[in-house]
Amino acid sequence: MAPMPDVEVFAHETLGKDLYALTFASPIDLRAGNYQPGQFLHIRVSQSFDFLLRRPLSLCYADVDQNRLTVVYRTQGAGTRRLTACKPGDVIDVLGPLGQGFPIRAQDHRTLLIGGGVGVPPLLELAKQLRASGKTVQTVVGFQTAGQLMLVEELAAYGEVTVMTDDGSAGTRGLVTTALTAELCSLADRYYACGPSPMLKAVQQTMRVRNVPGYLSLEERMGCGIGICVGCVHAVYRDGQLTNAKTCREGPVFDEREVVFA
Amino acid sequence: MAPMPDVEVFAHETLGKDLYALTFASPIDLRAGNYQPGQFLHIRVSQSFDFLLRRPLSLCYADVDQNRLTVVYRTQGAGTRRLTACKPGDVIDVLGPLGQGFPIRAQDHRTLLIGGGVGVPPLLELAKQLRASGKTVQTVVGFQTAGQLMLVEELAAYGEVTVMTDDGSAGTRGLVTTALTAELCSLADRYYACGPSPMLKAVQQTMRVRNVPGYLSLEERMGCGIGICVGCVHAVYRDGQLTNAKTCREGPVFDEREVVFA
Amino acid sequence: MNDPQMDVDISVNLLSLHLKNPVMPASGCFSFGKEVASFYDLGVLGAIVVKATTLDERLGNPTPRVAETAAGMLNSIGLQNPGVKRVMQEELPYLSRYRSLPVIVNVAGTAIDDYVDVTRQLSSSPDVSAIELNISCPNVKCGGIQFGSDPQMAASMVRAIKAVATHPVIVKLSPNVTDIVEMAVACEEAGADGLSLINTVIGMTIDLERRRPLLGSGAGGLSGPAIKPIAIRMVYDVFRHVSIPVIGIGGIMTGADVIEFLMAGATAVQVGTANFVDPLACPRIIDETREWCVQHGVRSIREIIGAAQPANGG
Amino acid sequence: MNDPQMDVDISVNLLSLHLKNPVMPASGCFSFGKEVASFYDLGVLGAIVVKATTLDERLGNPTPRVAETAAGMLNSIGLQNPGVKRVMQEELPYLSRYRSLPVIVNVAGTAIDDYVDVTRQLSSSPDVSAIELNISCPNVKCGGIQFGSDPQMAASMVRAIKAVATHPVIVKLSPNVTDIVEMAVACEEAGADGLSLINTVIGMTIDLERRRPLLGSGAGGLSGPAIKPIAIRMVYDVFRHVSIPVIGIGGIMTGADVIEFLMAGATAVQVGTANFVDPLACPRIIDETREWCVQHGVRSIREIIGAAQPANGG
Ligand SMILES: Cc1cc2nc3c(=O)[nH]c(=O)nc-3n(C[C@H](O)[C@H](O)[C@H](O)COP(=O)(O)OP(=O)(O)OC[C@H]3O[C@@H](n4cnc5c(N)ncnc54)[C@H](O)[C@@H]3O)c2cc1C
Ligand SMILES: Cc1cc2nc3c(=O)[nH]c(=O)nc-3n(C[C@H](O)[C@H](O)[C@H](O)COP(=O)(O)OP(=O)(O)OC[C@H]3O[C@@H](n4cnc5c(N)ncnc54)[C@H](O)[C@@H]3O)c2cc1C
Ligand SMILES: Cc1cc2nc3c(=O)[nH]c(=O)nc-3n(C[C@H](O)[C@H](O)[C@H](O)COP(=O)(O)O)c2cc1C
Ligand SMILES: Cc1cc2nc3c(=O)[nH]c(=O)nc-3n(C[C@H](O)[C@H](O)[C@H](O)COP(=O)(O)O)c2cc1C
Ligand code: FES
Ligand code: FES
Repeated sequence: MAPMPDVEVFAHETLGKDLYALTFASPIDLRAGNYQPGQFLHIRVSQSFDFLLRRPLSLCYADVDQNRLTVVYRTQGAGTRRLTACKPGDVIDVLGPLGQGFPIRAQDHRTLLIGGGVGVPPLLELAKQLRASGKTVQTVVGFQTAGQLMLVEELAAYGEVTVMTDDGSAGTRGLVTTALTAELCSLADRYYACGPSPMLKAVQQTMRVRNVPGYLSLEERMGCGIGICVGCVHAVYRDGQLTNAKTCREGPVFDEREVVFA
Repeated sequence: MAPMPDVEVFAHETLGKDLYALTFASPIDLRAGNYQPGQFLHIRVSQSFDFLLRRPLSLCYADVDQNRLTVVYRTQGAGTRRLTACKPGDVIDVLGPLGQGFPIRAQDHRTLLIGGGVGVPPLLELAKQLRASGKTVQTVVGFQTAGQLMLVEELAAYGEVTVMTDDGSAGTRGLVTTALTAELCSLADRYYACGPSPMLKAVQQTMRVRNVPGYLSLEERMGCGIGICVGCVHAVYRDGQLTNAKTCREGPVFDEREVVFA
Repeated sequence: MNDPQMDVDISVNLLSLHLKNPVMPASGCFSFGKEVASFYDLGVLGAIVVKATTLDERLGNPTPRVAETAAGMLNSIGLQNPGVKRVMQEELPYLSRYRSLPVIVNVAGTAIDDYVDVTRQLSSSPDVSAIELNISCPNVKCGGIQFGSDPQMAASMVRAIKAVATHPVIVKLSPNVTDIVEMAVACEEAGADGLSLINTVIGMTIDLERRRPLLGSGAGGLSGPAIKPIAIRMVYDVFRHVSIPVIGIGGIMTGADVIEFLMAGATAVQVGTANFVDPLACPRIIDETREWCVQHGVRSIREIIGAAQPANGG
Repeated sequence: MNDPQMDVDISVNLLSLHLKNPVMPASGCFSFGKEVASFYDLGVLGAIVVKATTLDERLGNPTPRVAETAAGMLNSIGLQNPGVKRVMQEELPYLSRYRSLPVIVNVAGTAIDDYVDVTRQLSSSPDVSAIELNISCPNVKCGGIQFGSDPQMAASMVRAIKAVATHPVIVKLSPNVTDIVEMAVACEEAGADGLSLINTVIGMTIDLERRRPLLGSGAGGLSGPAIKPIAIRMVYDVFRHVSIPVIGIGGIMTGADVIEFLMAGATAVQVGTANFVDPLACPRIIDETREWCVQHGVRSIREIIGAAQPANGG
């Protein structure tokens, strides 16, 4: 049976320009443990028909003790701007956590996390859980410019973080792939990446050359978020065939080996 | 030039079941005096496209000193229900006062006010202004049932009030026209009526028999409220011809002599 | 009139089927049911209409396939589905566990032969209660829509399907036509057992930053509350010109919307986009529909079918 | 790219007219201008389109004539207007005080002869800049809409009007057709100087308490943000098939909406329902349109006309 989607907001912080952290009561009991980093929450930003569809935001941090979830988001269009209006005490309509998250593999020792832009938030819960299961965490994050940096300090609590910016205004100038040197990659048993498609495509190519297996979290426009509209598909190669997988239900995280980019 | 339609809410009181009084900064400077009882405010209940059209609510009370206006409304559908959510300090989008209100005629001495249901609110400002210009005010108001009574005490401050209810649960059982006896009407130089169309039609007939001139405030569904959509028309007989007048601009108040009911 | 304890009957008869209530999810807005089954017992539904099924597997259109618009959404899924064989093997048997749940299969294709072939295969299935002929999908080139906009072509399609179908055949009409009544009458005369309307309205939205249509395929189908007035008017007009039952579709979000379609003349309704907004939409809408009847002293919901028609004083 | 001081040119050329910006109020949504003139200087508008004008006075349809729907409204005004004589005597002269404001008169009727007669009378008026032929009003029985849904009839109407008109003739198309491109091409071939689209979409809403259609006349025309995707797609499709300019109409509420129509292929736009929501809508939308250009480094708005078309990389 479905959990009640109406949950209370506990905190709504401004992390930077156009950047917010929203913390609310978890729709599911987190102590039961059936959630994963890389899953997403599907949030109605308002009950108005002006925003008919929910917005997918990644689970960024799970506070199991308080049974609270945090998402971190950047305002993008009218919907995320509308979301900024909600205040502690308000009730919002949240489905999830939904989808397939990042698998944590027992045999791995050293992990490499790669994030770009609004793909960075899910890496925080991932880093936390990887560390908790005894693995080392190395993180590379990329942003357009210094003003868009997010969660760098928080991620640094779990391992070394390399920051890249397109314009060199913070960290090193360049794309995340610039940082994925043979040396850095030789230290990784597995990688986990989340970010815009062009970044993921470049990461997939680079890491195939570097011979490191990994997971990609894909970003597609969603209708339902629960697998019934077939809106959010991405091409995958599976059982010897090219097919379209629903990123909301079979993803958003996929084994990089099956993901096909145009 | 147009006044700024965004005004601050000062008070939003519950007067009874489904009955509210909303007080906000006047969009115009009331001291300039260019407003009349019987005019209406055209209010956006929300910026959402779910409520694209404004709602017309009568000017019920003008506080000239504080430059504030009050409307009194009963929740009817989704729009007025949405309006109940607004709180002191909120800013709402109000056009007006709009339309032609009740004329106050110098030669009159004794006035008779007749209101039904949500047609009662404009009578309050009217009664106040009539008294202020030295006329006597006699009021008859009708409601379906006791629970729907409104503004009776407030009206009583300006003259005697007769209450009628359809079910006899308050005042006298019967329609307002039951109270419009030859005796009562013989005391009136002019009448002013506001309420649903069937009531206005009956009042018009009765008062023609009683030979008292008067004004009717008509209620039609409005689009724009400013005379550009031609949605709100009512049949009038004018210059020897049947034509359709815009109730938002040429009304809502009309001389009863020209109003034609189907 | 307003007795909260009142027993109300919200069941309706549609073709040979008895529906415990008039509400079913619309095709393409519920997949084949499994996903939503984790949210509630599908047995509460009046019936279920599954995703459009074609002869062979289809991968559908390029992404983005969905976009939000004012009180609505655009989609250009393009009939992605695993093909009728796999639908019959992998999808439909799952639904047979819901004993009293009629299963309506939406059939789509490119040429008449495809449609006939799919219908013939479905005709042997014990898991199917009725066929919904989708001659109105705006999202496939040379797809069903040409049949959906020409009365003669629609009629030949219906005749060809009726010749092989063992189940009742409902024809789903497109609103993108000059004269919906003409289409409806042509389908009825050709033997259709029922009509469902409306499918989506063709629309487009442009991504101003990329300066191109937002959807990968350019145009798409508009659905949601925005199109409800269009759908109500079509149901209202078609009702007076046919004697087969009409299923109303378009923008239903609440029980009041269901009542509105029934008053316009629909015998039952389908709920599409609302399922995306709220996975629990259908059971909520069913409850609200029953509640409306209680509030209004309507003992049998069948009383209000067509109530707003002039012949009924509407 | 983003210099707030940048000088942008948002003027467009439409037919022989120079518009200082592409925004004009739509017919029937601005009356004849006087009422709105108390809110702002009408001189800021790109042009003005006045209410439909018929040969004789019309009282229009029974009330209620307007109803709210999700992100939209229905109307069934039914062409209430004082007739062409009084329009020319009492309404149009007022607008001549706005020197550089083109005045477009929307012409409606029942038979070709009416339309011709109205056009002939208007042709002698110094206060008219162009004629907008309304063959698409859904709100009058035997009204213009039959001409709006049959390409042959539309073409004969256009030819008859062009024979008497001394001003450019813009034909306003109805969206309630199977093939909008066919209609557009027929009008162009018959000599239309421009096209405006879309008029309202036929719709209905039912008053559940009274169990009858809410509008006095039953059905009405749907307008507002709800129909914008329908309008964008029609402008986009028509643009590629005609060489006369297209005026985009439907659901425009903001400057971004104007840009969307221009990218789809419109040379100018009309704003309807937004004027009812906010009497200051047009000047606000004009400001927002200019601001969008500044923000996006667009020096002349004419650059983006049709930018989302495939031929332009869209
Ligand atoms: C699985 C997943 C996880 C995500 N996690 C995060 C996160 O943690 N933090 C964050 O800031 N953003 C995240 N995003 C992106 C976020 O969903 C979009 O920025 C947001 O939906 C934009 O909504 P809007 O109303 O502001 O924009 P608008 O453009 O006004 O939205 C209109 C429609 O387009 C959709 N849309 C627009 N941009 C995107 C996009 N980039 N991806 C998917 N749908 C889009 C919206 O959901 C909505 O349906 C995630 C996206 C996906 C698919
Ligand atoms: C000149 C005038 C003055 C009014 N003054 C008052 C007042 O002082 N107090 C009060 O309680 N009510 C008043 N009304 C009625 C009030 O406008 C409606 O009750 C209100 O618009 C209903 O809106 P809704 O969203 O709740 O109802 P809905 O039915 O959801 O509204 C849908 C649409 O119908 C219109 N509508 C619905 N009912 C009416 C109605 N009875 N009259 C006009 N439009 C309607 C709405 O404005 C809206 O556009 C007045 C009406 C008019 C025309
Ligand atoms: C994402 C999506 C997919 C759809 N797929 C189909 C389909 O496969 N077959 C079909 O007949 N209709 C399909 N439709 C149309 C719906 O069944 C329905 O007719 C339409 O959405 C209007 O109803 P609504 O406003 O309740 O969504 C689809 C609609 C949507 C939004
Ligand atoms: C109340 C109302 C009256 C209208 N009257 C006319 C008219 O007289 N002539 C005409 O061609 N279009 C008329 N229209 C259609 C509009 O000009 C416009 O095409 C339509 O409303 C879509 O634009 P919008 O969504 O911006 O309102 C009318 C629309 C409304 C809402
Ligand atoms: S978003 Fe609907 S299937 Fe994935
Ligand atoms: S409400 Fe628009 S003219 Fe009166």
